[in-house]
Amino acid sequence: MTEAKEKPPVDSCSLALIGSGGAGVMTAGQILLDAAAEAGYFGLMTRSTGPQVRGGEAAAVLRLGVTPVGCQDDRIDLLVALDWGKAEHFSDELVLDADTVVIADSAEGEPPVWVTDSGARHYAVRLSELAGEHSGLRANIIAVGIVGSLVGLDFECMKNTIKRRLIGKGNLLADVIQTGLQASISAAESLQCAYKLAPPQPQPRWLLTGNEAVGMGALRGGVRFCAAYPITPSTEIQEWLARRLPEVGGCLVQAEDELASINMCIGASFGGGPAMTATSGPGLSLMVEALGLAVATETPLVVVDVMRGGPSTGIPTKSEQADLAIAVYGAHGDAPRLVLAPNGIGDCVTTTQWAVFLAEALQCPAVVLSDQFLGQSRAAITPPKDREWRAERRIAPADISDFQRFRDSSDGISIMGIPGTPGSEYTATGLSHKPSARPSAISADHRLQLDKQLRKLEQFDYGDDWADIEGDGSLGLLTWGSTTQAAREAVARVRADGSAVRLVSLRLIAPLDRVRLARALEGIDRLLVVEQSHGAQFFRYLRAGCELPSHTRSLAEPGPLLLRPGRIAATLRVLEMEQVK
Amino acid sequence: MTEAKEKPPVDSCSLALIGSGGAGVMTAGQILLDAAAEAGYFGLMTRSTGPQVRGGEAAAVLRLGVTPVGCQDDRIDLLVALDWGKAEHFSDELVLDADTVVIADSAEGEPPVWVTDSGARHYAVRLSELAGEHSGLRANIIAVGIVGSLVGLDFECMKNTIKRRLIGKGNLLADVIQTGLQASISAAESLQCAYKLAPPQPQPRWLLTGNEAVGMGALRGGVRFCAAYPITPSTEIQEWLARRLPEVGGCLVQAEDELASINMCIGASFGGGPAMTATSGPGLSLMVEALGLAVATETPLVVVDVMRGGPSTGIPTKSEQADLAIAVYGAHGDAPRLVLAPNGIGDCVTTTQWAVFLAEALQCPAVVLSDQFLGQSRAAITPPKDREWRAERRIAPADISDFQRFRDSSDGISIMGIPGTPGSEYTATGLSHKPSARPSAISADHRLQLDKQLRKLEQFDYGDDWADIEGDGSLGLLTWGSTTQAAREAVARVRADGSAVRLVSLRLIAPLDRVRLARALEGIDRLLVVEQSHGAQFFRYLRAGCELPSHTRSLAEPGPLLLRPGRIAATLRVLEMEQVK
Amino acid sequence: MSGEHQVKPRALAHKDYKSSYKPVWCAGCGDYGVLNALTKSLAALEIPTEQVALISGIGCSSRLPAYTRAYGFHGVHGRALPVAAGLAISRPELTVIAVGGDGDGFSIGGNHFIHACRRNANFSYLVMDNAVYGMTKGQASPTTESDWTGSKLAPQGTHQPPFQPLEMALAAGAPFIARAFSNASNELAQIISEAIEFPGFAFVQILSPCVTFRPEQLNWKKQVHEAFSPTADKREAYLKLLDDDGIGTGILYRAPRPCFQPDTAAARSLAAIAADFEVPA
Amino acid sequence: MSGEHQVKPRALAHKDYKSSYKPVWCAGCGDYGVLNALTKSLAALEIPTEQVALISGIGCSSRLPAYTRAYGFHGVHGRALPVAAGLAISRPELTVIAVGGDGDGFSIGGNHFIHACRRNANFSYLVMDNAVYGMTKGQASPTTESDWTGSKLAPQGTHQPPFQPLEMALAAGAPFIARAFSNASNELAQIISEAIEFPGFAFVQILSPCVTFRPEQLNWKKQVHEAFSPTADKREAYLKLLDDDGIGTGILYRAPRPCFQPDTAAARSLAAIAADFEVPA
Ligand SMILES: Cc1ncc(C[n+]2csc(CCOP(=O)(O)OP(=O)(O)O)c2C)c(N)n1
Ligand SMILES: Cc1ncc(C[n+]2csc(CCOP(=O)(O)OP(=O)(O)O)c2C)c(N)n1
Ligand code: SF4
Ligand code: SF4
Ligand SMILES: [Mg+2]
Ligand SMILES: [Mg+2]
Repeated sequence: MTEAKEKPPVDSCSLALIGSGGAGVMTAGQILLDAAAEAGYFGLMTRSTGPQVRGGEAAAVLRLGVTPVGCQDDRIDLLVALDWGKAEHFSDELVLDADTVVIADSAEGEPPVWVTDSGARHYAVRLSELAGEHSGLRANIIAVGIVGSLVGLDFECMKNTIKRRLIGKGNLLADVIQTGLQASISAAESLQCAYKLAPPQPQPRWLLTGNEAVGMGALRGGVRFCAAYPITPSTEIQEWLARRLPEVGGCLVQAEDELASINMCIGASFGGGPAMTATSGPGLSLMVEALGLAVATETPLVVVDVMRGGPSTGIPTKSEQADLAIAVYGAHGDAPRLVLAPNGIGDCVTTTQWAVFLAEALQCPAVVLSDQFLGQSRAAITPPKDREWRAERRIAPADISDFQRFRDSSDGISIMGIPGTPGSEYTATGLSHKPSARPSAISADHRLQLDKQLRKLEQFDYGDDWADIEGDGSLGLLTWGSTTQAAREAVARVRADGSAVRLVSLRLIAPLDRVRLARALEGIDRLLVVEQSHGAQFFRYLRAGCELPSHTRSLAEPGPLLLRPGRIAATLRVLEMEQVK
Repeated sequence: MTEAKEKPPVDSCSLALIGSGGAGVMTAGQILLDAAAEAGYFGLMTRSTGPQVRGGEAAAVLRLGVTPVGCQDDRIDLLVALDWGKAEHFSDELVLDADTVVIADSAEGEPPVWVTDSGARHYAVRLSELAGEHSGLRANIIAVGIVGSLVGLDFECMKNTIKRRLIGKGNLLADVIQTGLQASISAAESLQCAYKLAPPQPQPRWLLTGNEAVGMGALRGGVRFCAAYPITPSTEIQEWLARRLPEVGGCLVQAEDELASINMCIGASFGGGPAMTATSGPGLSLMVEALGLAVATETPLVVVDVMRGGPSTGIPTKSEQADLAIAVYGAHGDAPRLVLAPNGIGDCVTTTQWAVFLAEALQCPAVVLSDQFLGQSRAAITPPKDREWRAERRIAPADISDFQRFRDSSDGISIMGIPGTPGSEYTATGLSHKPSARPSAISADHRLQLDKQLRKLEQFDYGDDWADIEGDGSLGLLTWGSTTQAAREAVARVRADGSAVRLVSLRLIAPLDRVRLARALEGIDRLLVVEQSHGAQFFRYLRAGCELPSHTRSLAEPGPLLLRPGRIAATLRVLEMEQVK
Repeated sequence: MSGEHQVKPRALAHKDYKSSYKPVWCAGCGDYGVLNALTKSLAALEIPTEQVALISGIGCSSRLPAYTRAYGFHGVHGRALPVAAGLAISRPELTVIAVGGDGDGFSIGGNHFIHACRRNANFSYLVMDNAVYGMTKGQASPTTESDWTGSKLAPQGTHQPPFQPLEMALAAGAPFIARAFSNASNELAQIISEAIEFPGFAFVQILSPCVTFRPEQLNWKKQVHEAFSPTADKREAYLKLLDDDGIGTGILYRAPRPCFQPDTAAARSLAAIAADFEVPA
Repeated sequence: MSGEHQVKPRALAHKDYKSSYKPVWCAGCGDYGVLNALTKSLAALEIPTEQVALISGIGCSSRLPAYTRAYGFHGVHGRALPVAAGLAISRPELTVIAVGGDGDGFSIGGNHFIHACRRNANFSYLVMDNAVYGMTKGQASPTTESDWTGSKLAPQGTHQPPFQPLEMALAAGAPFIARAFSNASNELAQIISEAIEFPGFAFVQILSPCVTFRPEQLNWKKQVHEAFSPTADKREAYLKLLDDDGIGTGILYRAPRPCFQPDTAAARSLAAIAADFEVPA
C-alpha cells in the first residue's frame, strides 16, 4: 500500500467497469466522468454493450487526464468487475497486463482465464456486501467510491455528481451517499494501486457526446430544419435537435424513411432555410440519389453520417471509417460535393458549424463524417469556441432584373431565388440545364454547369481549417476523423523517443486541397496514412487525387476494435527505420 | 457526276437523316441499316431526338462499312434533310464540311446557316414530290432509295428490307416500292457524291442493339429471373427479357421501384436462381444499399447500369461514362464487388454473360456498365460467340454435415445452402457474422469475413478477358467501355501515320487486375487515359489502385457529345510529341 | 425560417402564370388541361407567382412546374411529396402544390403518398393519372387495368388489380380527397382552388389522358361523370368508393383536421443552450 | 428455377424448429410469443425446416429468422417484402414467410407493403406490431398513438393519426387480413397456419408488446378480444374496421383471388432466340 502511494502521480489513467445488464456500470462510469470533470480533469468515456437492446453485458471504459483526453489507451490500468457475467466478451477490447489492477466483487469468485492469464493483480472486494450496508446503495456506487479514491478524485465532487445523477430517481438519501462513499474510500485504502492522478488544472469544461456536439454545431451554423429517420448510432443527434430546434424557432420532422428525410431537407433548403439530416451508413446509401439532386440543383444541405461498422447492417454499435468512399463518390454522374470530418468530440461542434457555413456559401451538399466512437463517447473537454461561421447564402433581392438562377460567375456561385421573393421565380431541376434553369441537353450547357459545380468547390479559399497540422520533421502521419486522436498520441510517443514527426489530420476531405496538402507534406520523405477501414479507403482516395511522397505506407484496419496509440506508434517506428528509395 | 463516280470506293461512310417528328427519319435509317446488313456490310445507327416523348426533331446517324463499325466518324459524309424544322438542334452533333453532300427536299428552301457555313455541297431534290407520285410512299423512302444508291446498296436488299418493315403497316403495295425505289435511284444519278462503298464481304450478321445484346448475354449466362423498374435508356433490356425469359422457363417482374427490384433479385438469387436487374444511374443510386447487402450476404446478382448523362436526372437520352465511381464505390462500408464493362455492342452479349458467370462463381454482385450509346444504338455485327460461361454456384448437397455458410476456404468462396435442401439451413444476414452465419460483433469474425469478401475477388483468375489489348509500342491508350470504339479508330489512324500504339481496354474494372495491367503497360512510357466523364473518374480510379507510367495524361470529356476518333487521335499525337521526364 | 418577404398581391391574368417554355408534351396530352386549370385557379385566387411553389418528381406530368412562372422544384422520381412537405412545414405562408404522375406518385412514391396523407402538412397534391408511364414510353403504372397488354414490360397484363388512389388516400388518412378530369377545365380549376384553400393535405386525382400510349383514354371525355359530393363521413366515402367506376368526379371527402405542426418551445438563446453542457465548477 | 430438391416430410416437434441462438430480445418481449406460435404452426403443418424460408428486414422483431432452424434471410431495413416476393415467385414450392416490425413494414417499408397487397404473390407476412421502434430505442412508429410523448424524437407526440394496418391492407387489395396477439399462442398459431395455407399474400398484424419502451402494452393481455370472423365482402370488412379499437383479433378478411403469376410462353432454345438477331442472307 505505502509502496503504491509513493509512486509519482500519473497524467492520465484508464479505467474499465464491467458487469451484466442492470448492474449499473454505465451509471458508475458517467458519475466518475462527471466527478472528474467537476474536479477539473479532462476525460472520456466509451460504452460497450452486446447486441441486446436492454440487458446483456456492459463495459464503461474511461480515461481521465490532466490534459485533454481524445482516445482510450492501449491498456487498462484499473478494471472493476461488478460481476464476471460474460466478461470474456470484452477480452479483445480490454487489454490487461501485469500492471493492471483488477477489483472484483468478492461474491463473484475467481476472475476468468483471460484476466488471470494477463498477470494483473487481483483484489476481491466486498462491493455488494458494502452496498448492502447502506440502504438504497448498489455495488456500482461503491465501485465509484473506490475507483474515485484510487485515482484521487475529490470527495465533494463525487458526492455532488452522485447526488445529481441519483437523488430523486430512487429513494436514496443524501446521508447514505455520504456514508457509503466514506466506506468505499476506506475499502480502497488497503489496495495497492499506482494510478493516482496529478492535480488537475481547473478550467471551464463541457461534458457532452459527439452526437450532442454535432447538434450544437448545427445550431451555431444556422440549421433550423432537420428531417430524420432514426438509426444507430446517429439517433442522439436527431433527439437532441428535436428538443433544441424549437427553442431557436426551427423544427425537426421524423420522416417515414431516409429518402423522405433528405428530400424534406432539400425542400426546406429550397425554401431558404439551412437544413440538415443525420444518419448512419445504411441511411446514407439511401440518400445518394438525393445528394446528386442537391448537387445538380445547387441546394445547400448538410448530411451527417455517424459511421458504424459495415458493409450492410454490419456492426451498428461499433465504429469504423469505411463510409468515406460513398461520402465522396456516392451518386451517379459527376456530382462533386463537400465532405468534412470532425477529428474529436469538441471538433464535432466546429466541423458541423463549418459544414453548414460552407454548404450555404457554396450552395451544395456537405457530408459530415462522424463515427460511433465520436458520436456516442462522452467527454469532458475545453468548451469549443463559437466560430464566425454563420449560414449566409447569396440570395436575390426582391424584383431583381434579368435573374438567372444558374448564371456562372467568377467564383462559380450563383444567386439563389428564394420562394416568396418576386422577380427570382425559377424552377430548379435535376435535369441538365441552362443558366436560366431551363432544361437543356445541349453539350455546352451541360458542360458549363458541370464546370461551375466543380469549380465553385475547388476555387473557394477554405483557410486554415482544412486540416490540423502539428509538428515538423521528415517523418509524417496523415490521417482523418476520429483516428486522429490515437494518431496524435502515437506521434507524441514517437516524439518522446526523440524523433521529429509531423501530424496532418484532414478536416476537409473533399474537395482535396491539393495545394495546401502538398505544402503540408513538404519535407516529408516517409509518410504513414492511418485510417479505420479494411479497404484503405482514405489512402486510395488520396492516391487518386494528389501526389504522395514516394515512400508512403498505409495502416488501415477495420473496426470494431479501434486503432490504439501503441499500434500506430509501433508502425511509425518501423517506417522510420525503412530505407527511403 | 462522272467526276464523282470515278473516285475510288470508300471503306466506310457516314450518313445522317434529319427531320421533324413524324417525318420518318428513324424508319428510313433502320431500313438503310437493315439493307446494308443484308448486303453484307457492317453498320451502326444512333438515334438523336429532342426531349419530347413523341414528335420533336429527330436524327438518324448511320455509318456503314466494309469492316466492323464501332462508332460514328468525326464528320458526316452525306446529310439528308426531309425538312429543316429545328435542324439547328443537331448543329453540334453533326459536323459538316466542304466534303459533305447535303440533300434536302426541294420544297424546303435554303438550308440553315450552320449548313451553308460549313461549305457543304447542297442539292435540292424533289423528295416529297417524288413520293407523291407513288401512292402510299413517303419522302423518307425516297430518301432511302437515293442514299442507298449513292452509297451503292444493292437494289434487292433495299426492296426486301422496305417490304419487311412497311408492308402490312399501311396499304403500301410491293409494286409501288419497286417503282418508287427506281425513281429515287434515277433522281440520285444526277448527284455528285463520292461515297460509294467498296464491295462487301458477305458473312453472317446479327442486327441488334446493345440493350438486346445485354439481354441475350444474360440468358446465355443463365439468368432466369429479372425484376426491374423502367428507366431510360435501360428499359429495352427489361422489355426484351420480359418477352424472352418466359421462353426459357424464367420470368420478369415489374417492381414498384428500384429498391424493390434489386431486393426481389436478391430474394430469387437466395433461392438459387441467377438473377439480374437493369437500370440507369438514378436507379443504381437507389440500389447501393442492397448492393452492400449482396456483398455481405454473398448473394450472386447482376446489375446492369445503362449510363446516361448525369448528375441527377441529367440527360436521360444521352450517353456518359460517369457512373463508374458509384459502381465501384457505392455502398457504405467496405463492400467490394465486381464491375465489368462491355466495350462494344457485340461485347454486351459477352460481358453480360461473363458477369453472370462471375457473380455466380464468386457469390457477389456484379455491376455491368453499359451506356446509352451502346444500349440504344443498333448495329450490324459479326455474331458474338456463345462462351463457355454458365452460371455455376458452389452449392451444398442434401444432408451435408457440419454446414457453415460463410466458412472460409483457400479461394475465399464458401458453399451456399439453397432453400429446399435439407441440412444447409442458415439465415443469411447483413450483420457482421461468424462463418456459421451467426451474427457477431467480434473483431476477428468481422475481419475474417471482410478478408474473405475481398480475397475471393482478388485471387480469382479472370483469364484473358479482363481487357482487350491491341498492338505494341511505347505510346499507350488506356480506356474502357463504349469509348473503346472511338479509341480503337483513333489508334488505327495514328498507326497509319507510322507510330506504334498499344490500346488497352479494360473489361474487368473491379477488382483491378494490377498484375495483368502492369504487364499490359510494360514498355509504355507515354499513356493516355480516355473516358467520357467530367471528373476523370476512370483516371482517378486507376491512380488509386495501381501504378501508371509517370507520363500519363487524362482525356476526360463529359457527354452528351461523344468523344470522336479525331479528337482522341489528335490528343495522342500531342502526347507522342511530349518530352518524357 | 418564416417569410421575410411581403406578399404583394398583384392582379395577374391566367396566362401570366405560364412561362414561355414550350411543353415537351405530345399534342393532345391531358396535361395541357391541367396546366390551364391550375393557372386559372391561381389567377382566380389571386396568389402572386412568387408565393407559389410547384414541386414535382419525374415524368411527363412532372414537367409542369417549369411551364409556370411560379417557383418550382423538379426533383427526382417519386420524391415530390417529401420535398413539398419540407417546404410547406418550414415556410407555411407559401402556397405549396405538389404535382406529378401516377407512376411517380403511386409506384416509386407510394410510401410518401401514404405518409403524406397521414402527416397532413398544408399543401396540395395533384396527380395527373393516365394509368401509364408516359415518359418512359408506355409501361403499366399502378393504376393500369390488369388486362392492359399494351406494355412490352408486361405483355400479358399486369397480373394485379389496379391501385385505387382515392381508397388508399382515405385509408391513409387524407382529409381532402377529390377526382377531376383534365379536359373539364372549369370544374378542374374549381377543385384545384378548393384543394389549395383547404387547410391541410389535399389530394386530387386528375384523369389526364395519355394520347400517345393510351389513346383509348380520349373516350374519357364522353365517359366521365359527376359522382361525388363532399362528405366528412368516412363510412359514406368508403361506400361510395365501393361502387366507384374510376371515372366519377367531384370532391369525395372533406374532413379538416389540424395540420401537421412540429413541436414548439419557448425561445432560448444559443448561449443558453450551450450552457447546458457546462460542468458545474 | 423450380425445386430440384424433393420434399421429404419428417415429423418435427415444435422445438425442433428453434435454433440454438439465444434471442437478443429483452425478457418479456412479445416477440418470443410469435417465435413460439410460428414454430408451433410449422410443426402442426408438418413443413420440413428446409422448405421454409423466413425473410425479414431490420428491427428487434426482424431478428426472428435466425432463431429458427429454417432458411432465413435477414436483409436490410424495410425490404423484407421484395426479397420474399422474389423468392416466392421464383421458387413457388417453398413456404415463404416475411416477418418484421411495424417500423420496418409500415414506415420505411410502406411502399412494398401496399404493392405486396396488390401483387398477391404467394407468401405470408407477419408484422410484430409494438407501435414503437424497439431496436433504435424507442421512437414512434407509424402505428404509434398521436399523443404518445415517450419518444425523444417527437417529445410532444407524433402530430399525426396512427397508421391503420388492416384498413391499408384492405384498400391496397390484400386478400387475407388478420390480427392476432403474441401472447395468445394457440390462436396466433392457428391464424399463422391459416395464413401459410392461404394461397396468396396473407397479412397478419400481431400485437407484440415492447416491454422496454411501451411497458403499458402489457395491458393488452387483458384488453385484446376477438372481434373478427372472416368475410369476403370488402364493404363488411370496412364497416368492421370503422368500429375497430385496434386490439380486436381474428381474421378480418379472406377473399382468395388468383396469385401473382408471371408471364408464360412456349419453350424455346437459346439458339432459336439468338436466331432472331440473324440478318437474312
Ligand atoms: C429512380 C428513377 N427510376 C426510374 C426513372 C424513370 N422514369 C422517369 S418518369 C417514369 C414514370 C413516369 O410515369 P408517371 O409518373 O405516371 O408520369 P407520366 O409520364 O405518365 O406523366 C419513370 C419510371 C427515373 N427517372 N428515376
Ligand atoms: C436504412 C436504415 N434506416 C434505419 C435503420 C435503423 N433501424 C433499425 S431497426 C429500426 C426500426 C425498428 O422498428 P420496428 O420495425 O418496429 O422493429 P422493432 O424493433 O420494434 O421490433 C430502425 C429505424 C436501419 N437499420 N436502416
Ligand atoms: S407520352 Fe402521354 S403523358 Fe407523355 S406527353 Fe405524350 S400524351 Fe402526355
Ligand atoms: S426493445 Fe422492445 S421490441 Fe425490442 S426486444 Fe426489447 S421488448 Fe422486444
Ligand atoms: Mg402516368
Ligand atoms: Mg416495432
